[in-house]
Amino acid sequence: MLLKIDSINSYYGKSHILYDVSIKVDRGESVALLGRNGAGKTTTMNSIIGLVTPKSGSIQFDGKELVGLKPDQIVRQGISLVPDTRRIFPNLTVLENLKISERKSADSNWTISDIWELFPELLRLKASRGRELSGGEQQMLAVARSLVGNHKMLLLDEPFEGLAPIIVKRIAKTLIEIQKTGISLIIVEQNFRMALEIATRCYVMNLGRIAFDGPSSAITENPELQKKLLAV
Amino acid sequence: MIVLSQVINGLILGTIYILMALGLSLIRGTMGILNFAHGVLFTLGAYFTVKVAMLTNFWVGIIIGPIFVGLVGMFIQRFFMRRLQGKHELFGLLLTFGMAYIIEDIIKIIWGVGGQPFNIPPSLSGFVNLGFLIYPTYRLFILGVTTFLLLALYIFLNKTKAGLIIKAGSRDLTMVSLLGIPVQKVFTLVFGLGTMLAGIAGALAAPMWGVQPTMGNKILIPCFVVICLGGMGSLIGAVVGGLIIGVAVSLAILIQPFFSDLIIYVIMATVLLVRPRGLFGEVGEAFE
Amino acid sequence: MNLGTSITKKNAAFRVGAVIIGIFAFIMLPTLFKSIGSTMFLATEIFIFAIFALGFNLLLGFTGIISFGHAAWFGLSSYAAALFQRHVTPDSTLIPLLFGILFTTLIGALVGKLIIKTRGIYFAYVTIAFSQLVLFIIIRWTKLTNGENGLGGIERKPLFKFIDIVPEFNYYIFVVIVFILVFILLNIIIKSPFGRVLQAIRENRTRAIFIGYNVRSYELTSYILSVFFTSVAGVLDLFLLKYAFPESMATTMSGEVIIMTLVGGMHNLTGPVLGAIIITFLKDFISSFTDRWMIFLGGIFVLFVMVFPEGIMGFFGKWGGNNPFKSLLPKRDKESES
Amino acid sequence: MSETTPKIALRSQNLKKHFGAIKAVDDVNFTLEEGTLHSIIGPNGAGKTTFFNCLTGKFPITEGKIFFEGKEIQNIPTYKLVRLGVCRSFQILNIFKKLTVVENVRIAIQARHPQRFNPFTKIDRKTSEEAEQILERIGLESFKNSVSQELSHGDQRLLEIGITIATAPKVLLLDEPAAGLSKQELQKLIPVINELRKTMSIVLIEHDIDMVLSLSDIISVMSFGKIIAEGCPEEIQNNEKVRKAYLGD
Amino acid sequence: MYKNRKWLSLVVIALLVLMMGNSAWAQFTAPQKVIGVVEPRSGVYAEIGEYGIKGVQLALDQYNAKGGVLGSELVLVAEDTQSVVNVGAQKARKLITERGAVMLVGEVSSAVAAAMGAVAAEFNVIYMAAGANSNNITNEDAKRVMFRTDLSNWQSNNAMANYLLKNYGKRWYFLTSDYTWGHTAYNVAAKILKENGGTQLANDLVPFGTSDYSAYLLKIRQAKPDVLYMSIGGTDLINFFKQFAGFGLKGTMQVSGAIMNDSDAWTLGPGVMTGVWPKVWAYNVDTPASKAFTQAFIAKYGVYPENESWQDYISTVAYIEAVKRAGTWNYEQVIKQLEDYKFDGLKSRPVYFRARDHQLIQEVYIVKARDGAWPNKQDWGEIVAVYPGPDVPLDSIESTMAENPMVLQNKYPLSIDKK
Repeated sequence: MLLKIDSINSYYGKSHILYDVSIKVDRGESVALLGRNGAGKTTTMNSIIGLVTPKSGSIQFDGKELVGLKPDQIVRQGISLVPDTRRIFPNLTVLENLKISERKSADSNWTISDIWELFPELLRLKASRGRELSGGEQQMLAVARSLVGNHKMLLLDEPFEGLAPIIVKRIAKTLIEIQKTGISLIIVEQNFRMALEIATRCYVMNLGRIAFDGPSSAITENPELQKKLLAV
Repeated sequence: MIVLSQVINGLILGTIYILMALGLSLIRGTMGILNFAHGVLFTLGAYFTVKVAMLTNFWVGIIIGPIFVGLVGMFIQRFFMRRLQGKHELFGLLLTFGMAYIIEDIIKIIWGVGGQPFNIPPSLSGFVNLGFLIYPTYRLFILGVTTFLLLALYIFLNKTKAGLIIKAGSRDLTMVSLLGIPVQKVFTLVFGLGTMLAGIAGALAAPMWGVQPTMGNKILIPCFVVICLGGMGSLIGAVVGGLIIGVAVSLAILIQPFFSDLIIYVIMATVLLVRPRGLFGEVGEAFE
Repeated sequence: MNLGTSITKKNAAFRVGAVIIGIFAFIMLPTLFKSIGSTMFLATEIFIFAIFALGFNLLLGFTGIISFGHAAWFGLSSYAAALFQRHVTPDSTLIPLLFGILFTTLIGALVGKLIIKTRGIYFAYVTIAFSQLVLFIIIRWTKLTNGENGLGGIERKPLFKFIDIVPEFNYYIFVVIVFILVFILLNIIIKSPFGRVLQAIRENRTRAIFIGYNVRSYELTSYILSVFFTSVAGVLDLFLLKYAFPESMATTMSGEVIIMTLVGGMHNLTGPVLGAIIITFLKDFISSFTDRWMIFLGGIFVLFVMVFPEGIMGFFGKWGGNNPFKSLLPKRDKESES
Repeated sequence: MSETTPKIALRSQNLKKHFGAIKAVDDVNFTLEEGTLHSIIGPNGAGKTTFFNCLTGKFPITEGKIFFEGKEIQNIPTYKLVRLGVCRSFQILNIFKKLTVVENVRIAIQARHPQRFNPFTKIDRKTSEEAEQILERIGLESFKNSVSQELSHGDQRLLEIGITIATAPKVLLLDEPAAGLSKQELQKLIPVINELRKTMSIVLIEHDIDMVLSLSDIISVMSFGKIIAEGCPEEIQNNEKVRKAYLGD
Repeated sequence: MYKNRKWLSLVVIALLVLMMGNSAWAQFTAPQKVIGVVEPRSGVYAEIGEYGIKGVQLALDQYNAKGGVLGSELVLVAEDTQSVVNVGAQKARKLITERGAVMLVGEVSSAVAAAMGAVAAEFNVIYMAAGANSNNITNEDAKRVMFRTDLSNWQSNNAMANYLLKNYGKRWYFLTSDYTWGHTAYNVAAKILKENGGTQLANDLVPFGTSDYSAYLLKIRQAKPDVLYMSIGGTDLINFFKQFAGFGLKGTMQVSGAIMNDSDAWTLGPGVMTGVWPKVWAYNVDTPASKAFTQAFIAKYGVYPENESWQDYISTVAYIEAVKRAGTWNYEQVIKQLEDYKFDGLKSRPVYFRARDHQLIQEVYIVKARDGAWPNKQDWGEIVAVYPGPDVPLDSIESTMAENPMVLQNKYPLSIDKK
């Protein structure tokens, strides 16, 4: 077991957002976290990465307790978040954006030249500043930036939001490749079809609680369940 | 000839401004704090240098003095400024204003309200014949030291990972921490670096200006002018702004001294009215 | 319904009570000050700075614009009034007073028009530049202004035949009355549709443009109003001190007014007043005890940042129901329409 | 579309906007007929939002002309455009977060008020009533006294539109109003838009292709700063170029 | 939140305690006679201010040891003027109205002194302006209650210019601080130079607060004057001299000027300090009274007195002696006793306050900076001359009626005269 979230309760100010959320992810597994807007998906991500500190419950990553650590300490344990707004540094070039997050570890071995192979369009834009990239290019760079950190697990928050369908397919393909190299993924999405193509297992959240968990196929093959859980 | 030597004077006056302005700009760019204690840290740099030099010699003083100032800066950041996160920018002003008061009085308590004699060391006094011009050695020394520091700073900011972190942090701090980088430690270092630059300026100025508890009070505002003129958060801007201000003041003294302290504000107002972001300023006001 | 009206009545009674207590407090304050070894002069100066801080805060707290050079207008108005009394109407106080305000507001409007297009921290810096320009013109124009030495020999004469502001206490009451008028006027302004737009600009400038406001002219008007109130404070200070001096327009003075506003709290009217009282009083009080007053005052600033991050009024605001000042606070969000 | 020439609400002629070497908007001729809902779709970075910014005067344009009801408007400042009747919503939420819901709308209505600039008046009853009417139209009347940053994401989106319509626009530019909305929230938004199109001409930028197809009278497709196709929903769906550049099938 | 409340109550309690302590103290001091010392204790002049306060304290101790004055014990209350006009005015007012000060003494800045003079006049309290040397104190800002102990600009520059003409060359280069004080100093010296057929090479106006003097130094270096005459003060003068030395100009010309505060000389230090300067008093003035004062001062404080100590001391003594002669604390009587009364000012000839403008008419010492190490920091120079000479009237170096037409008796007649 790589990540084990055990009934955490999180708050934004006074409002209770997460109620006893428990999630488990195995080494090398990719998991989708689905749900409507406001269901608590992003808060779950933020609780893992330390931007929100759960009031109760525990989060164990590779046997180490994460609750109470600061974001940078958590990231150094081997988890990386690809945020929904991508947060590319606009004043750094593509190369600099990668260099700043480059990190060696025993877990995997991604180098910047691997990135050029994975996303040839980034090589072409190597010297362009972050602010000059299009949305799709930014998303690729955001994923690439997490990869060169050589983490055990990537958290992807809405990786397909606002992207043209053609780019969505391109990114999805890459994510599947990444997972094959042994990195675990958690994908948070509203676009559940695409997320379930990548993930083997999924959790569906509703009103801050886990409403369903099971294999991806359980949802893709069951329109009733889709309607009930995701209000499609 | 006198015009030329006056231009060189201006450049040297400018270098002191540049060192101060860079520190201010670096701190504002990364942490969003306008450091009103920068002037008193300049004073502190001069005092540390004088005191260390008294115990040892000039060279040790001028190296150790600014490092002490950097340590003081790191202490302030570590124990006070960290509390400011997420608050209105003006609270930084309140804090640094208070710090300026405290440090000035601490200087008075430790070293007295009077001035400290401190002179140019024999090895740097006298003149150098440049062929077309005879010029005081110490001033050329300042020019050399500042040029070296500027190059070093340029390389640090653009070629090292620490530099990249500073630049990235000026735009998106949370993301920097999400890359596993301890942001607060970076802040402490940046504040230390910025204050050390003020300390260096103070150390270099100590043999030229009277070393008194209030010596730094007048230099802060011209330095604001420099970073504003050059454009907030631009290294090149601070350098060009400092040189423009230095040369303008020097030439005004030559032509019509009456205008020498007005001119920098006239220049600044004109530039900002034509180019509201300063000469090299970019949208977002961060450090690059 | 019943409950509602009784609360309103209670509130009204409380307000009347507060006003009476307030008037009593204003009259008693100098006596209180004297009993702790301070002067009516200081009490008067406190209210002058309160007017200054209120005027400044219209810009900072309600429009969201930072000016680092407001002292220029404070000082300029005292010089304008002083020179007018010296050279034009040596027997009057009222006319120089009005001239000082008018002249400064006019100059402020011209400068404002010129600089209002710069944004954010750049605006703050440009205001420094202009305040320094005003300062240096005053210092350098020695023939007219007596330069660094300042202008002495100003006399406070009765305003009209029947309003005598010459005795210290009368002048104190006069300043307090002006202060109350300014407070009421500002209260009207911030509650008017105009004032609401200023606050909307503070919250989201772009949006204000995109719903059809000429934001710049609102900002400019706010600036001019702010200069107006500042110049009122400036001329009052002149006739208190009977001396115009260059430090009154120095950046330290601009810094002090910012600090007063921050210490008190900047999103309401009571804050800057409290800040002015606290800072002006403490400065005088501490420096009577020790030469090293700066370390104490600086320490208080630092303590404020640590303990009261939203200023004193922000701190009291948090106490909710038990807040004794609550009914005096402008009810920005709840007042709406009733 | 009848035989009589339809009235044109908003038109751009050879509009260009360059950022240095990047041609964000390249020679765009765009015509909005009165009373229609005209959508613009296209991949990210195609220049849609920049085009909006040009239309509303947020950026000075590089070249070209913009007409509103036959008048050239490219040099008119934004706030005057709004008063003429061209108003936009934003992609990123752009409301007055610390003001109450009703104040958000009221301030927008007040922009049309002749007494708006007088610092010494009170807020009049009529403006407040009008504000409440608008809140009813967008279905937020029950939240009128809440501070707007406490609203849910979807309700904030609705408030954003409420502010926009409070300025009484003739032409409404909506920039991704559905971004980040759940299906449920979308169900609240679509009737509001359908209601609005009765009284004003609308330009809509949107990624939710189903929504675009169901709502639009005309769709333009932008790619690399140019309009590459224009037509009714069916035509666009079947257009080969569009499928390749955008839908990616 | 509870933590915050605790803080708040602590602050409130602390303030209350301070207030109570303060008012109790004020009551305690009420029956005594308070001498109010207004000196800068922060800001650039703080060091001078401290020496001034020491001088007053010494005078009061001496009188208290002899049983007080007219039966009252004298108490010193000092306030920090910060050398800022409105602060000074407030402190002066506070000393008079709340502490009941019968007399004020001190202040280095002329602007602040003038403002405090106006306050003193409002309350009819005598103010001894010790340390302010601008002409406005005895000219346009003169008050019937204000007496100036420091050298006037006329005295110092008259003496200095005459000395320089007699001992050094006639090609002078002027460097003048561009405000009223600097201009007056220049006018006095330049007039004497002109009258004696000297050449003025240049008069460079330096803005107040200039930090970089290289432009002037390069010009001066080219002009090679016999005398460089500087009407610059304070921090500006310090910066000038450090750069003067840095440019290697020290020793190439005779340097002199209108003023050199001791504290400025100390900041420069023995290596840099140079030139001849006018001085109101120095502890090595060789008269028995001067020596006695110096010894008493050293005995009490362990340091040598500075000339602000002398000014504040002699001002206090002059006032108290006048009170004793008048037999009353009434200000009108005391003013009458102070005017034109000759007394021992610890100088070689008796001094007096001129009745028409209340300037102390006195000798000026010309001091030459020592080349080598200083015996102690108060002794940075040796007295090389005294002006005016023994056979010349004492007021010959002070302003004439034409230069300063002030006649206080006409402008501010005493109320008893009016009746």
